[in-house]
Amino acid sequence: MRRQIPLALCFIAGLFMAVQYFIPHPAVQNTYELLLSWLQTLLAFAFLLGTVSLIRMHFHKIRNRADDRAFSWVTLIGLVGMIGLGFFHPQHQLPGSPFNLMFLNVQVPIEATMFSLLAFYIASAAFRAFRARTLEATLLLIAACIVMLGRVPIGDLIHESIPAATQWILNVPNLAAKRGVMIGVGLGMMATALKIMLGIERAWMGGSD
Amino acid sequence: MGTLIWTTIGAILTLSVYSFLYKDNPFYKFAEHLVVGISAGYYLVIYYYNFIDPNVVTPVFQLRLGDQAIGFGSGAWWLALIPGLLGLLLYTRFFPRVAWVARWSLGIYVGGYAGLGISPVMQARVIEQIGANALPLTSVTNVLIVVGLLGTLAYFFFSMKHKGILGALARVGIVFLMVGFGASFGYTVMSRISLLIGRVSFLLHDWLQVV
Amino acid sequence: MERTCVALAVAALLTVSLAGTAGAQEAPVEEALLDAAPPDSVAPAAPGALAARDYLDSNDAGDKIELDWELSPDDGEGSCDVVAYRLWRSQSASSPGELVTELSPGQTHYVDQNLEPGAQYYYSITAYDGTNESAPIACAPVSGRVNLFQTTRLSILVLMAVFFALVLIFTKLAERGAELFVRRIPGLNAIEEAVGRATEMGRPVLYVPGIGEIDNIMTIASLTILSHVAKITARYETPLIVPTARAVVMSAAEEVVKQAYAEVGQPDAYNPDNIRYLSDAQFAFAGAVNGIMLREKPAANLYMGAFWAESLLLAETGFEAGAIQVAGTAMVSQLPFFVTSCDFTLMGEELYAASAYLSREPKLLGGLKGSDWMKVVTIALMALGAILNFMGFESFVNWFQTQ
Amino acid sequence: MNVFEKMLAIDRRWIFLAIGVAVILPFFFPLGLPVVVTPPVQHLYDAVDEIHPNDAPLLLSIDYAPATLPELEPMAVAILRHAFERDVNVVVMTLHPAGYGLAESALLTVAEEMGQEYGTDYCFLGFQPGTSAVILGMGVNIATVFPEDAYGTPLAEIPMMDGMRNYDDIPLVISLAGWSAAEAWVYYAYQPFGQAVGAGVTAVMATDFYPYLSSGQLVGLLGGMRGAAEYEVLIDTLDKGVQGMDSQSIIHIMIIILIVLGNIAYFGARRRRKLEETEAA
Repeated sequence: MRRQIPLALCFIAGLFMAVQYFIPHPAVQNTYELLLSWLQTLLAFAFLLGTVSLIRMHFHKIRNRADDRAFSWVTLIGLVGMIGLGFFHPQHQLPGSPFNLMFLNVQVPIEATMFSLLAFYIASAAFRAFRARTLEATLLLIAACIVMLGRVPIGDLIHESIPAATQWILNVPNLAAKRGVMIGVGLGMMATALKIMLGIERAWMGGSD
Repeated sequence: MGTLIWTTIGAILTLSVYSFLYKDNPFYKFAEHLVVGISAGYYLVIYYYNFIDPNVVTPVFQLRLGDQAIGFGSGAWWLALIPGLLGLLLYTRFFPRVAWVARWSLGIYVGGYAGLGISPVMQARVIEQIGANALPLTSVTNVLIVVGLLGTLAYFFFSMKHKGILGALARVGIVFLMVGFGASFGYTVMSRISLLIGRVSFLLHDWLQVV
Repeated sequence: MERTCVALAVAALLTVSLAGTAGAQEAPVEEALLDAAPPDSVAPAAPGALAARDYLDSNDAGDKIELDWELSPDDGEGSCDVVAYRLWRSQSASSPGELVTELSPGQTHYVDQNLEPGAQYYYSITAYDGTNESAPIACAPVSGRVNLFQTTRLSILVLMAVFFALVLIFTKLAERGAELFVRRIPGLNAIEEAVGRATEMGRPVLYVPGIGEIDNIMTIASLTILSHVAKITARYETPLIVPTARAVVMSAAEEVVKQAYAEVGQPDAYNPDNIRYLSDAQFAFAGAVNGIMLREKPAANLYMGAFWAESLLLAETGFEAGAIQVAGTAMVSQLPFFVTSCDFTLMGEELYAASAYLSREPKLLGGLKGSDWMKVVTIALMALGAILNFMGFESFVNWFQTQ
Repeated sequence: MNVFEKMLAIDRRWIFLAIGVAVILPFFFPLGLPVVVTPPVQHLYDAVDEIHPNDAPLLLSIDYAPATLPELEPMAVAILRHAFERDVNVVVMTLHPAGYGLAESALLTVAEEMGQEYGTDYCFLGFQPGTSAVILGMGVNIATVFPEDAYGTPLAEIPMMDGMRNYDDIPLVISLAGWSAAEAWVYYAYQPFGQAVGAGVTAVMATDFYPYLSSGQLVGLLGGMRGAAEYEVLIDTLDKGVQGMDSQSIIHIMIIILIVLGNIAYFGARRRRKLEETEAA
């Protein structure tokens, strides 16, 4: 009851989704679209679940008087405010609506800036990690340097063959390696997917009973 | 004026995040906690209006599924109850005694996506690779690609110890892998820096308007 | 004939350029042609034979019809006044039905879409000069056939059958208790050393299961590894922090860890507050994890699962915080960053291999062995394809060009 | 602790500082490092250059989101400048929900700068959800997908859009995207309708697009900020792209120097340690 039903549902849903790929018949395709919309809806509900846990966690911190509980307030206020703007402001998606302004001027800048931290980290990583300790490490280092040079105008100035070398590295060794990894990864994914459908791999159910 | 205020807010938050490069500090903490809250709220609204509302709420309250494609005859509004129900089941996990019921929805979700993945993965990652790698060994390039591919696959072959020919091949594979990694690393630098340039130009051009 | 046509074309271009210089709005060539051509009451000659057939030999839902026709003698030559072909569609032979679309001169092909599968359609086409329409050219009624199997995807089905057969055979063998050899994956020792180190230093272990959803295969593999790690930390009574970016992953992780702690007889050591949902937003999540690294100072950071651009953000901050780091992902694009910035990395398939290996459940090894031998099959197919291509039989490789 | 060990132990915040400076300086003192134009960019430029002025318009699909704006907006600006410079009509649309504001601002800024008139020289269709469906639909009839422009004016009432039916009236489509939209244009506009398509994508995506170039499915390609820079060189109005390339060049070189220094320090320190060990023994 507690494990059989979910496993059965898992198998049926999986089997249908795998098979529909080969059947262009509208009855099947429409059912597929319906099921897909269900999965997306489930995702949305699951997201709501996350928000609930988020709220619980921060309430916890505030109740337990954690040192940085002030920041928990920041999170909660941001969350509630955004929901308010979204649901109680008509046409919240329109450009210029408070909801959209908050998105564009608070969320986007912070996320974009966090993303751009990578520019600094990629440099520090290169400095400390690119050591010609072994043959492999040396090759990695050399490939990286050539490609870096080949990407910028100054590379062409240093030597006109650098861009060509860059393309070659990308199109031959890089391609071969990527394809190898892709095939292996692909097989691993399919095997795991099959095991999930057959209920051999049930980590997603968690443990207990 | 309004825009200036908004830009200033964006700029202050931008600087707060960059302050993390020096060390963790209250400004960063503020930005970090703020974006967690804001983004949660944002996605909640977006998900509701894009999935829950059209797939559950609207059809159920109007007692019909509009032009929503349905396998077994249109107008079956009650079908919209199913995703709603499955969605609500997820919340049983807050009630330990019935928590296991959440697995029903989870089963459909995990199984559905597992099945959905299989065929496209087989197509994109295996079948098309076979087509692309069926290369006659007539040029140095082809030989290198084939050797590199064999080596990489050998490296990922777990059924035997890496000794003898397999060991040698695996060694070749690791070499190709490392060159590939180096290339992608160097290749990514540019786009990461572009992001930084974007932020800097936001600060100097859009906000301070000094350039 | 030819000459007049050229003249008209020139006149047309003139009007266009004039219109352009005169700053008038866009003047379509057709209209220009009209201006140039003496307005007549003579309809253009009808286009040549119209042929309609089921699109893709209906390897589709049968809702598309493909049409071909021959140009009207007055298109581009003759009286040179065809400005459009009008395509008509009807459910009955008697009426011309509705206008499907107008097509520019010189076109001889069109695919009509969103039709009712299996229904009979009567198509006819006319040449149009802006005022007069030629006599319609009709063709035999046609209908789109609904198909039950997409033949262009046969190769996928066949290889899937082969692969799954292999997996199931090895799984059965394992169940029968056959000894399946799988070489130990080096990364596993690294994981255990990292956890051990954290224990010595009396600091927590951080386990990030990626930012993939629970439906992501890497996330599933990561959960299996998590349960292994949880058992070790439970034994050593080392705190285990698991930040997640997905609610469902969090609840699964809770179950897994709770279970693991129970199994090694340390149910009380399990602390639910350490399994956290941070944020679905990629960089909000990364930012929050960075915060944990610097504030709770874990001594071992394990990144296992699906990672995107945040990989380097985490790994570099972790290094700065002085943690020993082990990563594992099948995200090809992120491997370079983990490989360079972590102490050890499970590359690509090793992630799945590790999870199968660790679960100690022989059944799970079936998938690993199946994948291994499928690699051999794949290589054989490539070699065969190469040889056949070389000898000029391309049909074999083309069979793999699916849609 | 000798010089090598000091180098190894350097606080990485100095590196961060150096990167920051290297990015900011070119904004004030552009180096104007020469940018060599590569064939893919040249081809796209030529394709735009062949469009008749004040005739069938260029369709520019601005499909980028805020995250990829820095790489792709300079492309949009350069292409728009080029088109308007030659009095080529331009229709702008977007397939990305977050692209609406970005596309609009890029278009209006350049149009104003070049003194173009809405409705006769350019037009903004706005956003339509459903990428592939939109592209396919426009191949049959644009007016069914975009009955009116972004501001609610029926297409028939917009002079330059009047009489536009489908891709037969569009000499060239260019998609600027940091996601699969550019591919969608190839699959759903080029494949079924033979529509000429060009693309501008992020530097990371660029390599995946080279196959489309060689197979002729794309007329031209702009890859990342460098693509934009090359286009700016072609229309000789240097802007953010070229400016960005200065920072790019400096930082790329800087990182390489860092790697070299890092290795010198590493081996220096190691040699020193070896020596000490031998002395100890």
